[in-house]
Amino acid sequence: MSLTILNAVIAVVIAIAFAALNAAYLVWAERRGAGRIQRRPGPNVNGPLGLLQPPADGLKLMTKQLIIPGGADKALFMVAPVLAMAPAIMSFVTIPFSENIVARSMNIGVLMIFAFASLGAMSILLAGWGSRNKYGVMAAVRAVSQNISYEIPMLITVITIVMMTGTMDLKELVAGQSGGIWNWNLVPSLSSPLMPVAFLIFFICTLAETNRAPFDLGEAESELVAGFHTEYGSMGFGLFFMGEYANIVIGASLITILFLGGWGCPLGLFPGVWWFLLKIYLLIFSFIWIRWTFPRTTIYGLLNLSWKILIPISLFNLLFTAGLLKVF
Amino acid sequence: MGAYFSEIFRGLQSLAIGLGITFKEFFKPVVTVPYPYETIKMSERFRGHIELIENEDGTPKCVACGMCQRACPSGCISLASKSVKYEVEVKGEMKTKKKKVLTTYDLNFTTCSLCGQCVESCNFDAITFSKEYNLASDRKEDFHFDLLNRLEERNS
Amino acid sequence: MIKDTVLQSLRGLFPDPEPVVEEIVTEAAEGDEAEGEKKKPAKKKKEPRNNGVIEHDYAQYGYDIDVQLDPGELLAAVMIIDKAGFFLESVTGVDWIKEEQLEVVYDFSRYDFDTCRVVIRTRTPRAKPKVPTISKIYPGANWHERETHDFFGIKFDGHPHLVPLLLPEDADFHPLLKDFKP
Amino acid sequence: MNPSDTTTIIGFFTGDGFAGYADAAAGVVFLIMLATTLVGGIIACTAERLVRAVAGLALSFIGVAAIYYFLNSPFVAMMQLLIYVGAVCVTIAFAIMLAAPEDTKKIGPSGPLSGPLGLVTAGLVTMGMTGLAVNTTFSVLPKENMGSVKLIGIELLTTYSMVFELVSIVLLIAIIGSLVIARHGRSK
Amino acid sequence: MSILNLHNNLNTYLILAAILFGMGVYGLVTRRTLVGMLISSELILVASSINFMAFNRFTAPDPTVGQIFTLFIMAIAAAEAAIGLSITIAVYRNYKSVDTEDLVDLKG
Amino acid sequence: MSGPIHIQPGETFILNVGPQHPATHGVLRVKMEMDGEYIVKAETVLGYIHRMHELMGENRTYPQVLPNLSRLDYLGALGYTHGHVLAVERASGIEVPERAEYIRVITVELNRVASHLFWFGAFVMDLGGFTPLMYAIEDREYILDMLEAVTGSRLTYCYYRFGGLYNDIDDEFIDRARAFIPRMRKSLKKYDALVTGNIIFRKRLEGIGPISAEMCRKYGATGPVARGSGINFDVRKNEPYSVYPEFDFDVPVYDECDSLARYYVRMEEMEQSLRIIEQGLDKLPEGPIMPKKKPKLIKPPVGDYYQAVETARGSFGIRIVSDGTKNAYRFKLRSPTYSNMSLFDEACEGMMIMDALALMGSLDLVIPEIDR
Repeated sequence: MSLTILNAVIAVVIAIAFAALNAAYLVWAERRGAGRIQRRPGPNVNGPLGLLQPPADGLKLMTKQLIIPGGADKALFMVAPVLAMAPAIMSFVTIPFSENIVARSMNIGVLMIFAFASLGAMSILLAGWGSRNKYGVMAAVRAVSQNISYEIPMLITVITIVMMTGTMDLKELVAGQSGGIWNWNLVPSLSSPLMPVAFLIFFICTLAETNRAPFDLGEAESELVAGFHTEYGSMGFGLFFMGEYANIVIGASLITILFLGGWGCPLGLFPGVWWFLLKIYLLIFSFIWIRWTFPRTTIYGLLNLSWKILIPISLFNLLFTAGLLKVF
Repeated sequence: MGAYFSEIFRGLQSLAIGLGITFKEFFKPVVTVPYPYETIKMSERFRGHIELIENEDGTPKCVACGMCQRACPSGCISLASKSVKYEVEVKGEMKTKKKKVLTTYDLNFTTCSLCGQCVESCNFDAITFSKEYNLASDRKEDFHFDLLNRLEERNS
Repeated sequence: MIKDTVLQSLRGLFPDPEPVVEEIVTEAAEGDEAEGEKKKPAKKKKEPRNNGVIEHDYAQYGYDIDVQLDPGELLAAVMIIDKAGFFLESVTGVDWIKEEQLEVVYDFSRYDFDTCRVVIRTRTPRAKPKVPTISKIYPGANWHERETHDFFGIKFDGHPHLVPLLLPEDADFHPLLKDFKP
Repeated sequence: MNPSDTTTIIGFFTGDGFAGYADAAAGVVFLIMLATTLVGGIIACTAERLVRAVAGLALSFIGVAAIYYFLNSPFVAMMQLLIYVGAVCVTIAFAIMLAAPEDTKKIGPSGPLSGPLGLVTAGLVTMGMTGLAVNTTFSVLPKENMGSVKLIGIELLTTYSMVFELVSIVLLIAIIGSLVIARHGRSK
Repeated sequence: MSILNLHNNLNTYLILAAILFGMGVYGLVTRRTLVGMLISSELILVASSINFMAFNRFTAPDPTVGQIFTLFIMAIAAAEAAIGLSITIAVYRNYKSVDTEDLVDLKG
Repeated sequence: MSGPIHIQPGETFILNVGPQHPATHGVLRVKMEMDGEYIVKAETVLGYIHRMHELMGENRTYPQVLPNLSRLDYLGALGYTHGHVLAVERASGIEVPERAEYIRVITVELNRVASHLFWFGAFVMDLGGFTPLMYAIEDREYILDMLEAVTGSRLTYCYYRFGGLYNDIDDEFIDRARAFIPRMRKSLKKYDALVTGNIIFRKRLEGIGPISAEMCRKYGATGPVARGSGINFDVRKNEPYSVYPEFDFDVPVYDECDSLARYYVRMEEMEQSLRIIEQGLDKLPEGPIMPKKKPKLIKPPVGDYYQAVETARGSFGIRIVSDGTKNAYRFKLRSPTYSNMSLFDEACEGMMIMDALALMGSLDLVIPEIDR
């Protein structure tokens, strides 16, 4: 018990480093990817391929003055970015990158990730409200209603998988999918023929939960300026940014673990951390790709999608799978 | 019910088409010019700010008639001249003639709207457009061009 | 032809017996054209134009019907225009400083292919310019009238929100008046 | 004295190497979380601005979740985060935004006496309960109860299945009821 | 007993719960707004949950009963929050205030 | 999703969209009274870049005003200059050589395509899609390069002169324009697949921001806004000017009245413009680009002249009241977006802010042109 807490502390430190590094270079990847899609080079001046751009940006953000708006609630204004970043880092603790590389393997790993992810809504609310900005408040309300309504189909889908595999331990989830692509949860099996649909639902929900385009209503820059972080500059903004990208990595990891066999090789050979990283970065690339292709949805379109399409289908999937599991 | 699913299906299909297009574009070469490292050549007719044209002997062609000054909508050209006497040989005998010589030709580029009416109004083809476009400064004074000076600098 | 029907009903606005109006009108129009051709300096013609309806040559002026009337008859004329299905193109003013008058010009046009441009003018004394608003009939006139008020200081009676639109909120000058000194 | 209290402050220095340090670290984390809970609670019940009170409540709940973790029940700890922080606190903050937009109005105590009165009441209750807790001898089991998700699941669906169903009905009614109440007076 | 070993002591949890309960009572007495009272009542609920959890770990023969009770409390608390807040919003719509002293329609 | 909503008093708040806001594409301010996400009332505040072009028109000689006209609408500048030169030519009776008119039409239509392209990109960006803007700009750059090679400028062309043109087009321009047409058609297909077919895009525009034909008439909306409301009105067809009667082109009209209809109208207009350019290049006559005899000083005879042209944004009218001197006595600019924007206040009532901004985007605003 006690040992694990010390472990966890060390793991948190590593997770912070990993999250920060990931955030920095995902921004770079995002900008390069967007550039390629839009037929421009993207950042390419600082260092080879612009690889020194993220540290430069980070340095700039850190050295800038933190401006707190006059009417803002100072305490909440300062707390919100931390609250955005901290849960994301905590979630890293339980993600197994390979059989051995995991900070704290828990038997309820899935639940833990969702528990910490649910704190994100609180940080958005506090940021929007604390900065005393109408755009911020509107964006916060939007983002929270979005987060809450997409948590439902996401959890239902996870329950389907948990029901199938009988475990909430992320490591066991991956272990159950080892041995080649045909063992992945993504592939429909006799007892779960709707798995690709579940994957699609989970993927869409991940996009929505991480506030990524086309569901980035919380920071809809063309109508709400910058949404809940309108008033944030310097490292406050930096933390939100890092939190967002850390959430993306967590989302991609979760998809990989739940559906794509984790660190397993598609061919069943040499499983390892590289496969895991390859899968999550491919997923992240697809996030970037989607972001730069589609326009943004409306708030009611978003809620309609969740309540009228995703939740019924995922519920049906749950019942259907439960029935089939009983039969087979 | 059928409509419900067909709408979902068609929606997903349209999204996939969009993704396909951006994916194809992903592998096409970039079309932008990395500006400060590479510049493009301006076209023949590019209208930059104006420059004086010189004669063969290096003096400006301008006769200081002031047409450009009058044509300018924003009044950004100001020129001054003095008259000098000079001798020409007409039918064997030397005659003294007066002629205006340009002493200053100032272009206040801060108010210039680059319409090109000055060049058009010039009957002596004495001014032309420069092809310069890398003009940037944080001081207003940098855009008060003394064209006569620039002409000399160009010649030297 | 919509032009004829509109012409008919607009002429009905003027109480004078028609031939008289016609006479004055053609005179004025001819005078205009004659002067244009001869390029006479416009010295003599400083009398305010008489009220009435002029039929213009579209190719030369760009509009077909030119109506001048008193501010009092404006609403009646605009209602005729509205009934005939015209849309409001613009409202603007002209400062006739020599005649001590301000003119408000309303442009109307049609959406269909029965082309007919109607210009309605009304004059008001420069000292106390006041014209009824047509924003009740054409809500689009709201902005145009505010703009005209900005530039010329013409008061539009009954306008719901006559505050500066293009000029600063506290502007008390009217830049398009000919005696405006910045 | 609690029998399970085997490691003493001296044990921290003389303890068997790394494990001792680890225990100490766990203790420090526990203290931090205790402080978080209490500070959050104080903010929650005294802050003048309601949003701050909710933030304090969330902070307190995070601390409580950590305490549940120390009580060998990570499952309940996660549920605490998921339900209390992720749902209840967010809902309350949401409602504050909807119902009390003029947040600048500070909310003081309801009367001149209510502050001291509240303090006295709360103090008495706390004192009483603390005294009760300290002075009662509990028959502490020698074995720690380890929280097991599987066991909870089995219990929920066997022994407590009736309660489980009732709770779900209560939740359903709560959802419908709150929808009905909140939509009242609004045609859209 | 070491200060670093508090987490292995039942009394720590009971006292913590008592303090949280006291805070909840204090808030309930002093708060003027419905939302504030709701927040305080959540504190009280969580205090009782801590007690359940603590007894579950240290004294109960059944390793799950306390946890299950806590889970039920959570569910009830969530329901209570939802209902309470919808009432708050309804009250706000009618009275334009959530101050308990303004809601005095029945007070002669 | 808009509909009648009962507003509780005291529940609304004022939201200032602009003067600096990503959706206003310039310094426009809309004071919105909001009930949550719904707009209860909107009031547009203009004048942040008002430059009094009309007074400048009175203080400058006719040729000197030419550069001003390009600065009204920097995206479709040639259309506005076209209006001005046509008005002055009408007033002073200057004949224009046929070649010059053809070149004017070709360049105006190119400019219209460029303007619509930029609108397309900016509109999709308003809806949150960033990439189509870049593709649109790529095509637009091609047009701008072409026009720059001819006119010497990229945005504020100042290319037309009274009676003709500043300079003639060359074979290179013609080749490039010919190459542009198939390229643009291909691009339009790409946009169709990438944007028009996209379900998110359609869901955001279908039925959003309805503007009835009657409302258009009352507010004097013209251009694609009117044509998206089922009004078959295009100055090029209704009051033909220049050499437009020589061309065979259609006016796209959609009856849906929503933002998607306005989008379709503009997208189809690009195709029609390409047709006009194609025909213009085929028919382009030889000859001078300036009339043989042209008055040295332009002094239109006394009178009141009006000229309407169809710019990229609608019917642009210019009224010149001449007193026979070299300056105009009154120089009135009737800008299309001014009328189009004036209906926004009424149209956006009861809409959600996202939809209202989509509606605003579909009006194709260029703020300098509203403010003049």
